[in-house]
Amino acid sequence: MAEAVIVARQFDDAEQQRRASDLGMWVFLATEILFFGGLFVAYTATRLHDPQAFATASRLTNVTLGSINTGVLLTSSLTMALAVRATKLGLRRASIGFLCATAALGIAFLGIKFTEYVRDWHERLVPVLNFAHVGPHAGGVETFFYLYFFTTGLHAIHLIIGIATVAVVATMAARRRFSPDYFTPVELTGLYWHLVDVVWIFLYPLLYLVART
Amino acid sequence: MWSFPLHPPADSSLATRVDHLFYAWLALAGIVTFAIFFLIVYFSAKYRHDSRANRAMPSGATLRRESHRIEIAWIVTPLVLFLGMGFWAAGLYYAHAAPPADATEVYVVGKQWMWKIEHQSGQREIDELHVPAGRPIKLVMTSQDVIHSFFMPGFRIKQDVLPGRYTVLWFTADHAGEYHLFCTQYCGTDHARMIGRVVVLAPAAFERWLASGNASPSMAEEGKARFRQYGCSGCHGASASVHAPKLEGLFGRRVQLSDGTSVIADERYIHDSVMLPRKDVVAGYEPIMPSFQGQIAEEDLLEIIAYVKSLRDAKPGDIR
Amino acid sequence: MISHPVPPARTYVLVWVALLALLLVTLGSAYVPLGRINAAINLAIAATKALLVVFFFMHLRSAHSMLRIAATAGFFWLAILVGLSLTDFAVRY
Amino acid sequence: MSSVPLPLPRSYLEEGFSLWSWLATIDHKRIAILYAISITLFFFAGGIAATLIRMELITPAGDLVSADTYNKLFTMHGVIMVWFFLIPSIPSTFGNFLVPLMIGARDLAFPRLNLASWYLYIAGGLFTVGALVAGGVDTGWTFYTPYSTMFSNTHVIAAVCGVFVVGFSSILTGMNFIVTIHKMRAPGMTWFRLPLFIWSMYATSIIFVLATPVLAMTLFLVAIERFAGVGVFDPALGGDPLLFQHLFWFYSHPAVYVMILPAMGVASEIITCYARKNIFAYRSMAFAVLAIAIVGFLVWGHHMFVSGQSIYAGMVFSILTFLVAIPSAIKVFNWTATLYKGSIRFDAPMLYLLGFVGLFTIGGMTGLFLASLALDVHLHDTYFVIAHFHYIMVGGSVMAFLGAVHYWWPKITGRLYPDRWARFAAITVFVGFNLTFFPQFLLGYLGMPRRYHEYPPEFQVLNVLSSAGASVLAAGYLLPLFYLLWSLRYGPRAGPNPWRATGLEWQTASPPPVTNFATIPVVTAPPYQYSPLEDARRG
Repeated sequence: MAEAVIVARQFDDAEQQRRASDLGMWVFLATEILFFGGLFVAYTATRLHDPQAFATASRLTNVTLGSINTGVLLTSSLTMALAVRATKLGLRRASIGFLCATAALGIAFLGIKFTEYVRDWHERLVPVLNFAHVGPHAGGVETFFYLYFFTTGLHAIHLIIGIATVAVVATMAARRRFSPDYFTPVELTGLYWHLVDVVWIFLYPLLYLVART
Repeated sequence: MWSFPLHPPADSSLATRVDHLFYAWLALAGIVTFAIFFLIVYFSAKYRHDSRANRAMPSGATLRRESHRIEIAWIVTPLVLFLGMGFWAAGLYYAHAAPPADATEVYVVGKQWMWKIEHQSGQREIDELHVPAGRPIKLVMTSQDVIHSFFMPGFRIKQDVLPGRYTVLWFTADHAGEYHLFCTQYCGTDHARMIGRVVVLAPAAFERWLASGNASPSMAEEGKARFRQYGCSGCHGASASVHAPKLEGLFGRRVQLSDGTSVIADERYIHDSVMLPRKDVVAGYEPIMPSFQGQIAEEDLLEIIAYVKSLRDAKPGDIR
Repeated sequence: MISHPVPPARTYVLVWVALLALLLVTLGSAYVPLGRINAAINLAIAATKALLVVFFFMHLRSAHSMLRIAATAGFFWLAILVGLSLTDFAVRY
Repeated sequence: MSSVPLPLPRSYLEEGFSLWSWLATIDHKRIAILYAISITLFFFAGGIAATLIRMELITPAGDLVSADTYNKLFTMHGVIMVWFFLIPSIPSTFGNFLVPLMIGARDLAFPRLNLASWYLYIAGGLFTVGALVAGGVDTGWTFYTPYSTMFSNTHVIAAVCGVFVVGFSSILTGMNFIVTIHKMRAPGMTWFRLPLFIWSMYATSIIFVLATPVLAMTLFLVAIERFAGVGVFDPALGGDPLLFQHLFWFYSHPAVYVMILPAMGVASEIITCYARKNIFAYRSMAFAVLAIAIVGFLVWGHHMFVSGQSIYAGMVFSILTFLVAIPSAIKVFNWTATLYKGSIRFDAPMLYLLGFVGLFTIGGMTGLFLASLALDVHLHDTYFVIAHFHYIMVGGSVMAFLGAVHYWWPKITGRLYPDRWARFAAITVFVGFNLTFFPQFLLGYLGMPRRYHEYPPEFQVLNVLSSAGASVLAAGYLLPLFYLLWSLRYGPRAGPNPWRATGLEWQTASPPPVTNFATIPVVTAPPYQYSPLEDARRG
């Protein structure tokens, strides 16, 4: 038997508590959108300012790894959605399995991303530390790579938090903490995970596909 | 005794028109504010809790209808009035946005914490701007370091002065006189000392003033010297062996770039070509020009730009 | 207790297939020289993918209207930020 | 299942007396007190900076402090007053205390998050105080690039970190309020039965949640640009300083409404209570706060009319700015109309709030001067702007804050303060405020730029007037500190409802019990059940 739902003292019942948590999460996600939004505006302005540099720089990113990584992350969203579904249906083993798959895909994403960073390092594309690109738009290329490392880095930090949360939730699932009546932590983790995915969905064309022709 | 002026001395037709706008706002805002203050005081006195005023209100439906009418009235009336004033102000701003074609150009460089000004004739001044009365003056301004702002309260105008960009401010002074010049964008320690004078002279007196300075070469001539000093002529001169774009007749022309786009060769283009030469490469040329970022002062660059401008009607080979 | 409707697993898989297909389309289109249209296509596809994730994986399609408003607000305010700053950037550069 | 203990008659103040019982509390009322103490400390820290600024400006020469010290003083004044006093002032204290009480809830939706937001506030405060102790910051509260990223030699990164952290405190508070107002209302408490203070908290929270993250990102970018020398704001690095200004004002203009919307909420509560009359046009008052919060996001470019942004952007932002003036005007008209046929008493809170309406009107009207393009070209960055926003933020927000302190003091502490002293303080603040800031409008039109350590001698008379007024204002601010603290011990006990007000918060004990209500109230009527006729009959 799953444990009884614990209702905090400020709430009337479990339903009110669940709805409050859902809304809280969505409001938090709106905040996240605006947080990354500031970065997108910086990107847009800088790109309009020096479009040629962004085209040049984007060609220097590794589109193969970037595209594979996008596929990995999209797949992790699928497993996350399935994990939430399994939890709601009370399928504990399936739920744990999908959560672990999600975390594994997240780690795979980070691994590929790390490989990319290493390549960028060898190609001397890391601003400040070893940037040595020469060419007609070197300054703008450096700015692009600054934004590239900043946005992907910030995204990676979000993903690491996501992986840690998924691990915690998976442990909770293993300890039979969830039931068809109580699955809020899984659901909220899922929402967060998908939003991190959505951020990447926009980053991918803006960083890798600026001018491939 | 001192006198209390409400506005600084006005010395341009724009200044007078801005003052009119100000007084119109003062009147409108004054009426609205006074009406509200009056009502607050009047109601407060009349409906004190111990007064015997009539407090009976109309019945529900009447009250609702009445208050809807009142509400619509005080939404629509201020909206129309405020927007009207807004369009007036925007119109005045827009009309004054573009300088007239025949304006005399004066170059301004802001740096922590002084204004360096150079006239086309080569006359230089610091923290002072001498201009003739009755002639439109166009200030082409840039900054060597942080953002400054060129504020002349006597003419009711200011404009931020940005690094890496040229901004423009223009005015026509009506009468001879002296006016304040302030930096209004906070720029560091001596921000408050980045002030000076605008001296408006009668045209004849202005000519005398221009002539009185130790006979300096014109800005374009100075620019020519800088052009040599910084080694520009080595590549862009007539006898150069390096394949570099010719600058004769360049200014104001449309230039095709290597990436297929084109730009008008204005001050900003020349500035960027010197500071960020790899940004806009002319079609048919190799990106071999070194950057002069950090090696050339903004005021020297302005002289070089003046020189390139003076070559507007020159023929290839005129640069020696 | 209110029952929580659970979509079939097939829906999720179909959405996932659509996402991967869109990924391939956006990648492929990037190699077709279309000038400025390329960027527009990329962004349109990214927006479509994001909508798929938000609607199906995040269940916004069947969510309480308040949650939809919260989600819309985030994107709407981002549009304000981008749109009004473009009144400057798009004209000035 | 749920096990809510029966509420004890003990008040929230008697729940525990140890320091730990305060520092680890998750009771919204205690967290409100923690905030109240912290923002008061910051208010006086910012006030000391203001005092030194006004003393320096008595003479045209820069003779009291050095130019660098002066620059650090106005930066400290701005940073502290904006982020550590004004923005959290009413929401974090009265919002925290009153939101659950006014809607009939036991607490906010996320009490732990609420405590976390106070700790974030303190952490941000420590960073900032650290930057000040270590030598100060001289960028101005606006942190304009490239001065802040390249040229300033002061502790910009620490200050920026402080503001970054305190931003997350705002975000958490905003999330908490939004969820609480949506999900925790008592039975029968429909949206149009909410007190207008709750509406204003809701509108404020929208701004917290949607604007603050942009500021956080912007300051993050500034810190990196300063630290690593690569970035998007400095033209020398290929960036654009106007990008910073756009991002900064996208937050900072709505942040101005964060400061004024809660004050508007307070005004609606207090004016109705002391006029014994229901608010005029409740619905348009509610929609007006939402309109201000939303349209307030569309006008940030009016801070940049002379910055070098495109003239088209300038015109778009100017016209949009006039639109946001309308809901503010509606509110002022409606408060005035509320007085009509009321039964008005002039207790201290009412005096503060009538002062608020007057000063806010002047501040708002002068804001329209600044929204007018051609006029702003002259007025931008002069003392006219300083006077304008102090009328809004000090004349408006701080007056309303003090009014709220007096109005809810008996509810929070269970004690009454000496009203005669309070009225005297209210009048002193009003007079002192006008003496301080009205001359600055004149200075501004005459052309005196802001952030000037020295100035031409012709501006001295008005500056001396302003500084003299500041001393009156300072006295007005210090007075309540004494009689309010006095009342904690010697003030007579207040009943549950000393003002005969009609909000839910007045239906429980003063101070309220830990769970706020013995039983959750059921709401059957709109707010503001006042009857001036009946009141006048009582005499």
